[in-house]
Amino acid sequence: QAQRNGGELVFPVPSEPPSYDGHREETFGLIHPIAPFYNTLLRVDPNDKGGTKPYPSIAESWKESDGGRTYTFKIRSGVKFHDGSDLTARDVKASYDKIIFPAPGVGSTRKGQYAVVEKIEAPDRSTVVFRLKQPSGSFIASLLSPYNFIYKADILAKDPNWYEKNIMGSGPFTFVEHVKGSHVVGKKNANYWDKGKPYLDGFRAIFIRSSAAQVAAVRGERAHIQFRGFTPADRDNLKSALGNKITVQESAWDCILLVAINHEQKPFDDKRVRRALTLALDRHQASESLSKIAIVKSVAGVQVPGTPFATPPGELNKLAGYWTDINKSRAEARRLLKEAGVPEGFQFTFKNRGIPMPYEPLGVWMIDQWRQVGLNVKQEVIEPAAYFGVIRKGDYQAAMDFQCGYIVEPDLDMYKFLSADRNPANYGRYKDPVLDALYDKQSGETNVEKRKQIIRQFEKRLLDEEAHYLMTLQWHRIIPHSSKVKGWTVTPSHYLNNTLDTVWLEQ
Amino acid sequence: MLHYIIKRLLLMIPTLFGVAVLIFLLLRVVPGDVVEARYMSQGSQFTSQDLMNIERKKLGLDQPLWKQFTSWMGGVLRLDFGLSMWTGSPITEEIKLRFALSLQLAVMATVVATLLAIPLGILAAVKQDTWIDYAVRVFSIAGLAMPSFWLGILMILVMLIVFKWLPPMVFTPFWVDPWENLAQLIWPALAVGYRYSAVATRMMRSAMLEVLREDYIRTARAKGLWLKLILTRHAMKNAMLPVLTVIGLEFAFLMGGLVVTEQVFNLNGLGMLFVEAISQRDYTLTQALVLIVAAVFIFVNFATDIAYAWLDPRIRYR
Amino acid sequence: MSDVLLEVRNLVKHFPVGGGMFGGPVATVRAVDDVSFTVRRGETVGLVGESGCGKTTTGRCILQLERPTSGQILFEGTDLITLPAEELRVLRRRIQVIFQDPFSSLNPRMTIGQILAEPLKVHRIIPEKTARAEKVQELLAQVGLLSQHADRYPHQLSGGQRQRVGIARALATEPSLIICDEPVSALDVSIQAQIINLLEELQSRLGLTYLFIAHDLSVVRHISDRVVVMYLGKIAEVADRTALYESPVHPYTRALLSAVPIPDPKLEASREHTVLRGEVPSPLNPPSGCVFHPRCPIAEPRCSAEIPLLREIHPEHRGACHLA
Amino acid sequence: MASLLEVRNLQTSFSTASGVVRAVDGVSWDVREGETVALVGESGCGKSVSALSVMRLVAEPAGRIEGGQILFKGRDLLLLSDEEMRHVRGREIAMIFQEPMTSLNPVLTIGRQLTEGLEIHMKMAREPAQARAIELLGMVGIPDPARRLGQYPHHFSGGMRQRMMIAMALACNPSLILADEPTTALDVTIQAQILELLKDLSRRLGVAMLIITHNLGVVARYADRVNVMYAGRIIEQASAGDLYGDPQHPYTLGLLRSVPRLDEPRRAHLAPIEGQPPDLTRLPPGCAFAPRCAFRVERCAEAVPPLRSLGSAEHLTACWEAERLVNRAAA
Amino acid sequence: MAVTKETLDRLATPKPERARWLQATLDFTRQRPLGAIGAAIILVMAVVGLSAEWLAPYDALQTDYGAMLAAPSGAHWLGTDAYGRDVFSRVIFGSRTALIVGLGASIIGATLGALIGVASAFFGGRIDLVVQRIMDVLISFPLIILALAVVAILGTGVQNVILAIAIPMIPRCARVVRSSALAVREMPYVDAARAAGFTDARIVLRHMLPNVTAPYLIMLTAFLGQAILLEASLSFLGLGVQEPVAAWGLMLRGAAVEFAETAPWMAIFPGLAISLAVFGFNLFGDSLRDALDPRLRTQ
Ligand SMILES: Nc1ncnc2c1ncn2[C@@H]1O[C@H](COP(=O)(O)OP(=O)(O)OP(=O)(O)O)[C@@H](O)[C@H]1O
Ligand SMILES: Nc1ncnc2c1ncn2[C@@H]1O[C@H](COP(=O)(O)OP(=O)(O)OP(=O)(O)O)[C@@H](O)[C@H]1O
Ligand SMILES: [Mg+2]
Ligand SMILES: [Mg+2]
Repeated sequence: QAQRNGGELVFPVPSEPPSYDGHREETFGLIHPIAPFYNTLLRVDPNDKGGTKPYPSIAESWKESDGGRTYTFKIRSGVKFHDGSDLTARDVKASYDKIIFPAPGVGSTRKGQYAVVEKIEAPDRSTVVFRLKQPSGSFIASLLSPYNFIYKADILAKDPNWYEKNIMGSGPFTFVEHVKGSHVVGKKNANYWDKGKPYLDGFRAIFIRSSAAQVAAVRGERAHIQFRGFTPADRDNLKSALGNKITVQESAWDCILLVAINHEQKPFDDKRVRRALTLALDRHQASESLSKIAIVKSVAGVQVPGTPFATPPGELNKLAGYWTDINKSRAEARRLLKEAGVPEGFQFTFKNRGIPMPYEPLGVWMIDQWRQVGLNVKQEVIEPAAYFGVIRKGDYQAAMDFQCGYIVEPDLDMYKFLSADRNPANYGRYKDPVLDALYDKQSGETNVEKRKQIIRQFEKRLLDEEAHYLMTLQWHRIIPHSSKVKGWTVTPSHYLNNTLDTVWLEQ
Repeated sequence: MLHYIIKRLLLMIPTLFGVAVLIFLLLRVVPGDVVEARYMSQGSQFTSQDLMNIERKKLGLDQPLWKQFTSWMGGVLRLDFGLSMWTGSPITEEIKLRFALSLQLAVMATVVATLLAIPLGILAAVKQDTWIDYAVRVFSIAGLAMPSFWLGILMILVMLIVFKWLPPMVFTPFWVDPWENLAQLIWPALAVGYRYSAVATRMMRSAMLEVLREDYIRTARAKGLWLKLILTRHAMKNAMLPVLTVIGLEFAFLMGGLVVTEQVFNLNGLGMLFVEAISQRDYTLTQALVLIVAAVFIFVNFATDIAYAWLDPRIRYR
Repeated sequence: MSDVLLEVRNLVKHFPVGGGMFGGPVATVRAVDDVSFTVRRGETVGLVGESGCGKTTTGRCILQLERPTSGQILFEGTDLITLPAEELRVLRRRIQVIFQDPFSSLNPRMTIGQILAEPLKVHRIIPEKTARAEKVQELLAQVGLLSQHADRYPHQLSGGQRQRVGIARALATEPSLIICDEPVSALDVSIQAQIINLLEELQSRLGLTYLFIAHDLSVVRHISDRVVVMYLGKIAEVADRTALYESPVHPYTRALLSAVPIPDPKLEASREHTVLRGEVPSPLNPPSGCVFHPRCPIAEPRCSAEIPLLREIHPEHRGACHLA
Repeated sequence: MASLLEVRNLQTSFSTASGVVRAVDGVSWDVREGETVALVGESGCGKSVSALSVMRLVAEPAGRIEGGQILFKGRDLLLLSDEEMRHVRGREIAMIFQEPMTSLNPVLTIGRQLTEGLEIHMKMAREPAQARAIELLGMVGIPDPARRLGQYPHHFSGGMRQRMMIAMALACNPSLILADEPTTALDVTIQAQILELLKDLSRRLGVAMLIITHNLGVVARYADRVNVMYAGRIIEQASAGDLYGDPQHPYTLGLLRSVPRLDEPRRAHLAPIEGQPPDLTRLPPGCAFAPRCAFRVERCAEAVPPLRSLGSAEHLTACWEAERLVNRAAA
Repeated sequence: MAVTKETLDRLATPKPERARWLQATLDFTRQRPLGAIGAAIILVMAVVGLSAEWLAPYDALQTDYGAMLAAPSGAHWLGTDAYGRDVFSRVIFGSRTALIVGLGASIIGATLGALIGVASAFFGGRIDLVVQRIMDVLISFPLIILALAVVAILGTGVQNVILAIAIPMIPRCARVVRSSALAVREMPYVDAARAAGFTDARIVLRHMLPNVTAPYLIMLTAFLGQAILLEASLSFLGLGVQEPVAAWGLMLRGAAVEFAETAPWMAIFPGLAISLAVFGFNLFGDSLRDALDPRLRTQ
């Protein structure tokens, strides 16, 4: 089918970008309306449903040398910024320097992700070299980050914060307007380097907080798509209202709610108690029932199911809490609790974050599950903005935690579980050198099969033997969109694939 | 009279100052700040304490409280509300469109409420203790009793199923397309106006009942005036006074308090902005909003008092 | 009978009106303007005048319910104004009050018994409960009420009965002075006489002293030994009852007396009526000179310029008129 | 002289939470052309309700005129339609109320309140109505009347407001004015001014007047004839001279005796009427005054005494023992 | 002042006679049928709330994933919600939450407000001025912000929701009570108490406070309805009572909106319950106000 040129893509965005600076922000509210104005060095293949395949963007090609310690990128020529100037290696270097080596007193949100980078060089207009301190299996993946817009070096030199309030990129669309509290409009960049693209004349991102109104917008055919995701109920409603005018794309979502268990509080310092907590959960049943009302679905380990490093279901079901026989599982949970001296009807507080979807249904579900092994759990819901402050202080017994990535990559996904002294975002407050060692080992392992094995060991230790953290269900991304929208593929991350250069509208 | 106005205007200052102090302190007591809200709410693993400190410094949050307060107050005195901590852009810019929407909705709801309340209130009072009175009272109390979000949900459902109507996505200001604009706001205005008319109808009824028992109404009847004339000329003006107060108070409430209605009807008004600002711990924006809404409240109160004085010569005399 | 129980010296009470936090007072009501008189032990002094002339305010100043702007109030030689709060509280049992409105002067939430017992308890006059109940019965009997009235609430009594309760409450603390602020004005004509008789009887039995405030000149004549006539915050005339009613020296007193209609058509037909001109001026801005001059039938030019002093015109008969 | 207004056996009652109040219970009286008749009695005896019944302004639905006739110029007002009655009010019969403070509408100007009656009843245009209003204000002695038209009631003192009420009542040249305690709320000196004014106007314009009051002195000074009411009934009816000179009902007598009088030497003690006024919802079966009466005999508690004449047809009394009373007084 | 006078005799009279209250109830029913309907609704709600355990066919928390979103049927009279919980049982248990929050918030709000109002009126002068300014500040403070702040500082949970709702009520009640108390302060019986040499505390507590019962009660009933509504609104915004507690507002949120089309019973019944309860309180409060305010009496 031939791509059609023209048309304006209209999509609601559930939140508004705080600023325009991708290097600084950490929200899809920036990606959805702003990413189309920019390019990144590399990108994820827009047709890869797994959302992991590197794909050229500003960099035409790249090669690895020096035993994985040097990466050389060939920068595309003929790329122009919207102001007409050329985009060269200098701009790439300047952008990444801003991210990785910010001047003192200048903050960088993602500095920590690139700790392995030693320095960046731009020997000529079309070459950029990244030198690493040691080889890293995930380095290329980290360059796929949709946030790392390439900015203009001259502008950054003058004012490193200029991009917070201004937009000037090289992307397929140019910025038209942003009406606060209403919308952002972009129009086709006629001089886009990727000839023939974009197909759209423009796009209009409309900020709509209420999910009901987002659904209504799609239903009323006033918007084509919402890129974050709808609930199963919304999907069904849309489908039944609009029939085949609606196309549904679904994917496992690289986000998961976890339960952090405070190892510093009794009786949760006892791994039997923690195991009982995970054993009590009937994940398979929940996968079936909760997926009807919430944006969760697959039973998952530390990797998004269906991705290269994920544990196959048969293996996964051997872990505590993943057994298919829930009665056996619950009996074991009761036994463990009894053994640990936890009385029947033991009461504790579960802290949850005040966000309805999917925190609330999962909270309700878990409390109910725990009740069935004789635990009396009170839920305390904390206002979202205050939440992580509270949890980080360790002021809780068990609490909902959250992990979300822009790309499925074991290094990124498992970093969360490293000992508390290595990672402050480990709210469970445990130290487990064995686990840390496994992490490091898999990270340095370049053989895929071997790496998988190590990851399995890591998973078993984390979720079963020690039960440091509990996994709930993997999120499930559901994008019911107008059937007119073509050239867009769902990926496990709602941060990815939003440049819109490949998207076109059918008549 | 002038003296009275000046006095009332001056009395607004300590109240507004109190509001400013209260919101300022309240926000600092609430756990979490804008930096935490921004960097920790996405669950990022890589946010360093370092980064947060740099960001706090940028926003002046590292300053002692009194310094933050005085510099904020200094700006406010120059009518400069500063920059939003969340977006970094001027607060006036953030608020502009939403203020217009909230104001318009408040005005429309007030019109709806007044048009309902005055005739119904008079009718119920004149027909006191008949089925008409009961019907009016039940109608108005039902308005009070129905949570506006529920009413909104029901309204939208009915509209959706019966008329295939959906709430529009963006607010079209009146000056851009009046027709579209009215079509958009009329439903929330009805939903809110109905609830709001309930208070006003009851007030109108009881004020009217009271006035109808006044001696001067008996005098008017003894003069041989028609009932219509007695109601419109003698009773209504007197009964309007307390109703005016209620309408004023409600109007002020509508300016910042329609969070739920805005959510249901997908309106980007001040109410939602409020919730957003506070959940983002956008101190400056929240402070500005509170101050603006409080100022509207106080000003409307003041305006009703002036209108009161204008309607009631006894007060005007002061 | 000549020792002075209460002496009011140069009492002034101004009320600020308008203004407020920043504005300051806009105007002052000169409610009581330099008033002096004495009340002797055992006598009844009548205080008459038209509405708003400051009678009640004078009474309230004496009772210390209002802080006088200046002046002295000597009760048995002690100045009540400068008395420390606690001493004043103790002294208060000696000066009691009966109000005009018998209903609103009784707490609707308390039974008659409670109302009467409360001062006995607070002032520790009778600390013991049963004895107090007996005393309440005694008080009720004294004012002509029955013992079962003790359990009633004020609204269950008639106006006359309520006023009797008011009197009984005043008597409870065994006062020597009672300020009666229009105690019979709100009562029906047929009841007025009952209350007046009761007051008189109690006076003779208990040796009470009354300051009797009223606007009904006939009632005042009946009950008072001496009479003070007020006009617009000032004293117009003070005299013995007989002297005042038979030979008033102030034109205002004369007009007042002639304005009182007498229930006898024949007499009325033959009586000459001096009807005053004009309205009662506002105490917010009283006329210059003699405050009465705009309405006075015999006013002269100097009346509008000079303030007449209250001077002794006959022995024990003082008037504030240039022309008396 | 012909009767202008004749009230026959009027009965008005109110239904209240504590029972039916027979506020006016079979009352008959009349007002002849040009004369001043007084209605006296204690608070709550039904004076105001009588007057309001004539105007048909009794507060509905609680209050109801149960029976009787109100003949005004020969027409029974109780049989008129609402619209016809409206033409009587203000035009033929005007009323002045007790409370000058609350009986004027605080938010309308004096001029507005004065002219609206003229506009409605006399079909006057604005200009002539204004002129007439100025004339009326001048007539009742308000200085600078033209300027006063634009003012509001609160600019007026109590006495001036009552004058304004009188001006309003006189506006359409009514033939009868019902004045319900027109001076009770006023000071003695102002009361005298107002009553003189009323008397003077009624004499000059030949308007008949019903004065309602509880002040026996006022009655003595201004009334031609007097009706004394007690608990909803007329208990004595006479010319002013007869009533004061020769009271025939123990209540009238008691009333006259109980008030201290300036014209008489001071008595050591007043002679009060003992007891309390009756509760209108629980009236005794016989004479309502019986429980307080010194002349009470058995019959008093059994049957209501009718109004009857002891000789003079103009002097009626409702007492079984009137003869004994008269004789004793004579003795 | 006249308002309080007759009002109070009605309230003040503990009639010793038998079944006096029965008579009063009958009178009230006859004279104010709407008020009686309101009272009946409240009564039903109270009974239901108190005996929820016995009345409800299911435990309010019991989930049944096999019967998710089931339409009303013999087994579930009002259907089930997204977790398969019985809507009928949850509505019944919800009335308890509503009563606790409503009563708790309105009693705290009205009582504190009344105390502040009376004290402020009695002491007058500078104290009054300062207290009034503080009340002004609280009143002009957007209600939702106060609630948000309380919840954000203290966290959610029933007690905190009660507080969040009660605090904005305090200044409103204080104002109303103060204006009545100002009138009471001018009553001669208060003067009589002062003239008798009673202490300030005694005058405030014994003579003034009992005489502002009428406005207090009126505010209390008005607040009750408002509190229930506010609680529902807060829950709707996610700031009120939290899952899995059975509360009406909560039941209307999230899934109820999402499934409004396919499972409308989830939104309709709790919404009706709220409306009915608030309706009852308002009807009753209105009639109470009329009954307590002599100016509005029919007769
Ligand atoms: N608290 C107050 N504030 C302002 N003015 C007051 C106050 N109390 C009294 N006044 C004014 O003081 C003047 C005297 O009042 P006061 O009550 O003493 O008069 P009175 O002689 O008792 O009148 P009445 O016969 O009507 O009771 C009046 O003009 C009144 O308006
Ligand atoms: N609207 C009403 N509802 C119930 N009862 C009423 C009403 N109006 C008057 N009454 C009763 O009717 C009786 C007569 O009242 P009315 O007003 O005629 O008395 P009055 O003689 O004018 O007394 P006053 O001298 O106090 O004015 C009273 O007992 C009163 O309680
Ligand atoms: Mg007085
Ligand atoms: Mg009357």
